[in-house]
Amino acid sequence: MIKRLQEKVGKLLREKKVALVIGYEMAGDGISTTPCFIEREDEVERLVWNEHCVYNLSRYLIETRELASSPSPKIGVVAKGCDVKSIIGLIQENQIKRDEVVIIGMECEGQFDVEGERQFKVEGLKLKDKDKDKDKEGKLLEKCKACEVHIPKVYDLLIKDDRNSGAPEPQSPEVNAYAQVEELEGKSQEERWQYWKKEFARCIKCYACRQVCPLCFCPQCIADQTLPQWISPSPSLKGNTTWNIVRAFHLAGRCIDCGECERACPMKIPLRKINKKLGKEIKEMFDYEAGLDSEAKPPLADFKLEDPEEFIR
Amino acid sequence: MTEVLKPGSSEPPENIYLPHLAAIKEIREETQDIKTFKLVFQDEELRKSFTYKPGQFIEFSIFGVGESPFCLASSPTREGYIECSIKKMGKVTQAIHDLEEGDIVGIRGPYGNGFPVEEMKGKNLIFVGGGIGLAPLRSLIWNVIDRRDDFKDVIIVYGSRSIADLVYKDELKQWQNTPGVKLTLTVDPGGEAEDWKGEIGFVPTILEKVNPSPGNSLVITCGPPIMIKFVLVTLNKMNFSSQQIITTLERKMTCGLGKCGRCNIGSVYVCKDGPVFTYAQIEQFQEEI
Amino acid sequence: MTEKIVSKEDLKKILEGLMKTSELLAPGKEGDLVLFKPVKNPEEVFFAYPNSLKPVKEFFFPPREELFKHEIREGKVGLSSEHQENRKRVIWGVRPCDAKSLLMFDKMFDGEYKDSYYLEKRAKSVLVGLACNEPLDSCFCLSLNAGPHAKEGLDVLITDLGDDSYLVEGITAKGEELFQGCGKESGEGERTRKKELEEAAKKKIRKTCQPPPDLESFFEDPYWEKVSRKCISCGVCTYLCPTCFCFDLSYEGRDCIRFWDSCSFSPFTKMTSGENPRREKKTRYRQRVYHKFSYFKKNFGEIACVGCGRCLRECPVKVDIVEIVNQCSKDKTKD
Amino acid sequence: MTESREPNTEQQEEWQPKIIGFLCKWCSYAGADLAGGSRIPYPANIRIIRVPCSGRVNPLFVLKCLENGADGVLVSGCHPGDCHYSEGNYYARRKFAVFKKLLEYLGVDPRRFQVSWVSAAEGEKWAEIVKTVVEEVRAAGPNKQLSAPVDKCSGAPVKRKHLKND
Repeated sequence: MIKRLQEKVGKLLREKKVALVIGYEMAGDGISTTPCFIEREDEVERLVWNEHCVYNLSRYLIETRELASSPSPKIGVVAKGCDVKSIIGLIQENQIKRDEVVIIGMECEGQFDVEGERQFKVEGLKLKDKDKDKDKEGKLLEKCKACEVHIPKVYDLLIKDDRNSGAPEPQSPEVNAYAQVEELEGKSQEERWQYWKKEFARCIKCYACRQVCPLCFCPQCIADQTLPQWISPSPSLKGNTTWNIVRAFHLAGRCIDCGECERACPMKIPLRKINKKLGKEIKEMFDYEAGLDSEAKPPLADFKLEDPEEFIR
Repeated sequence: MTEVLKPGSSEPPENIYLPHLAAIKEIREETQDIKTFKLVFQDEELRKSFTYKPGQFIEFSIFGVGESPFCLASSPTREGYIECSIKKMGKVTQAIHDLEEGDIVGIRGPYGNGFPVEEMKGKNLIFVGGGIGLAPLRSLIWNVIDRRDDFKDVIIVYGSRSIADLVYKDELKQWQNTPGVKLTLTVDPGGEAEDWKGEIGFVPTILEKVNPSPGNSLVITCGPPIMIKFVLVTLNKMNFSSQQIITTLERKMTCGLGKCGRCNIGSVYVCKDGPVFTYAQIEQFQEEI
Repeated sequence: MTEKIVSKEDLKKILEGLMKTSELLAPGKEGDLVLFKPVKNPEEVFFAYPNSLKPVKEFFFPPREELFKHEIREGKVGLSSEHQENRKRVIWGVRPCDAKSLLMFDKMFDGEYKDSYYLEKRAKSVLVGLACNEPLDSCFCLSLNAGPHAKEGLDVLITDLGDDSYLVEGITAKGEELFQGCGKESGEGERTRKKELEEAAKKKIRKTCQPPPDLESFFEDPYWEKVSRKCISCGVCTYLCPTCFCFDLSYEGRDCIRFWDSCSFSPFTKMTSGENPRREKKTRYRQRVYHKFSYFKKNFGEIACVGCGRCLRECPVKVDIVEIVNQCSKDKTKD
Repeated sequence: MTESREPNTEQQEEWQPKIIGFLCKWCSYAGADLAGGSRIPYPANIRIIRVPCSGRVNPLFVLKCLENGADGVLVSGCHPGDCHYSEGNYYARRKFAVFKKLLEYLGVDPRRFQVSWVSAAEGEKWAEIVKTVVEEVRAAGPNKQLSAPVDKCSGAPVKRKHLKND
């Protein structure tokens, strides 16, 4: 799979179909990967593909497009099924044009919880040992367990998994994608508040959640505005709560559940649980799912006469 | 490097973040969006003991809103008060413009190095200012006028976008009438009126016309970055060396104490090692100014 | 300097005692995170951790700190700065790298303008170090004049010798005081054991940080543009860095507060006029590298990095500052 | 403004809920006006902020109110189909449907954020809604979740009028 990826990317660069390809390369630790930017054909050997390619590289599309100096404005991006959803989101919101990107779709069996490293950071275990004694299922990222897009819905090139010959495996997950959300919904109001209060209290306002998010592209974030200062810049429970609510709400109907915010959060605030809840409500109320159709109107920029209004007096 | 305080060994030092209280004594409207505030410290002792150099700055606190650095526009030769000229730009400056006489603000400082007044003695001084950039120069100009015998000839070239944007209009007249001071005013083309007696043109052009001689002279310039850039070209043409050119730099100076970490240019902290630099020093910086 | 051997039981008793007489902070688990927390139960004190997620700087330079309040009382404006609690504070289980970082903070917060908030907290604190026997792959303290068993900045150092026995080495008087009247004298065998552990730990640290001596000459190199590309400009590396001290000041209601800020953020240097000397990501990343490896060294004689490796471990996109610093001279010659 | 201009109600007498109402100027504001003009009594616990349209209300406004000490927030606009701008209230309806679910999920008392449709002719309905909302918020008690009750300070500069005349 890696060989074919490298060949295809090499060809794209050689034929000047793209100015640059955003992909994955091995990180210094020899296990995890890190984003890389390939501009020359002789660099393609850096590209890798494995189960540690967690990053959603579409995050770099907007700023890379601005940097690309070559006559060909196209950017190639290595993308998993989930990442493609955010590319669709970016096209839908007029941040990039479809013909500006070459999507190198990857058939993906699921990414491993490299952040399970956290355990190794905590216990001092070596990642390699850790890898050995855990079965594949246990290592899968939470979002991958309920994945419906092992093969991206949209792509220009598809790199298929060598191990899967013939028809792709059935894409109906048995896992309930909303299990964690439903568990929390089942708790009392006070329990929920206590839960989130504790989580938000840890926030250090590093804004990694915002910075890593492919759909957080506002030139000036509302959190950085000073006239008026909507969100207190210092980390305190009050400001943290407001920030986390605003962040999630700005992504309502837009979040494609790549889970990057939660992965990036050094304090491990379960941000996906909030995004997921909003996704669930929007699906139920407005029958809309983000990242599927670049022509669709975003749900909060749309309405139907018969939208639910039981909550209104 | 100073000696590190050994834990447990010293008296608690004074609080460097706590501002002094000052009352607004007078507000003068210079232009549509620039006001000059005359401030008097609440503490009588401090009124006497507060000393500073032209070119230094203070941190101006609006309680409940924020704190921003402003250069001192008054001259230390005029005791008992300080003045700042402030343009309405953002959150803090807007709140400052809403103040009235008698309101209480906080002042920390003075900070920074200030102009090398001692070195200027016995020299011809050429002031080149643009817009609100005249504020720090004003401090020095009054200082020079008040100690007139210590300095040689004074040339002032000052310009702004339009007549309405000229600051210290009354004082400009006083400077003009001071012996040994030559003041040239200019406004950008289109900013003039029918009865305008000054020059029309950008500051660098007018400076070239005034054509000061570099012999035994120092140039002190302050204004928008684009003006400074072309003033330097002009001065270069007129054979001024980079040691003869002094300017003050602008950075976001949140603490004024060389600690908060945002005003540095390389290893130099503008708030502590500056804001006044000679152009010769600036040429040494790696980062662009 | 005294050395003694104490048992796990002894340590527990000491912790119990300290809980009563002072504010005791020690690493504890919070979910999957290891964080320093006030100790409520000595049993919860966590020993088997490589390092805490957040460095101990937060107890000297808190993420958010109230500096003073303004009040209107009887028709007058008053400023009040709350007196800090002067109760002794014991920070237990500090890793040597974090202790060293505080010496750099000392240089920063002392000096011409003395920061009383920092210095008061510093004066009332005792740092009980815990030697690192199991450094991580991402640790690189050895190449920065520190080490897994280094004593610099600590008041006392504890080494886990295994078998429930600990070697306690007093470094300062206030450190020794904590262990007065407990344990027994250390023997030759125990000292050898400690030496062995130290050597073994040092061997495990393979990562080295070797900034080129002429880092300044690469300032304008296109290298910075290249290596900063994947950086997402978040504040993780700076907030979790034990030597990063940048902050901002602001008013929140009556309080004037100081809080952490980061050179990675674009608004950090943005002036009201709209000018921003470090608008580009490249310039911000370069500032971080140069501040640590050049400017701080120029101003204070030392590289502002202790090799704790947090920025490597926690970076959301695995930007490796060590690799970037080490490579910059090689890359230059190649191009 | 550091001295609260109102007596400290929490200590001196029974606590009264403080509610902020964002009212669309075309319908609900006129409705409230009608209630006032017709002398229909309703509780004085609501402070009204007039907005051009319920669609103008950013959920951040609601959060900010709760953060700064409001015990409840009511957003009121035109009935569906009556919006002066044709469809502003339809967008508002979607937005607040989602926002309400989010607040509930986070454990914020649902009584603290309410939405209503009140037309310019519905003075009676307005009075009824305010009564109900006030009673519900009263039952919910003082907002201790999102607000920081310690310092009541608007963050305005120290003005001379706050000081004694000297």
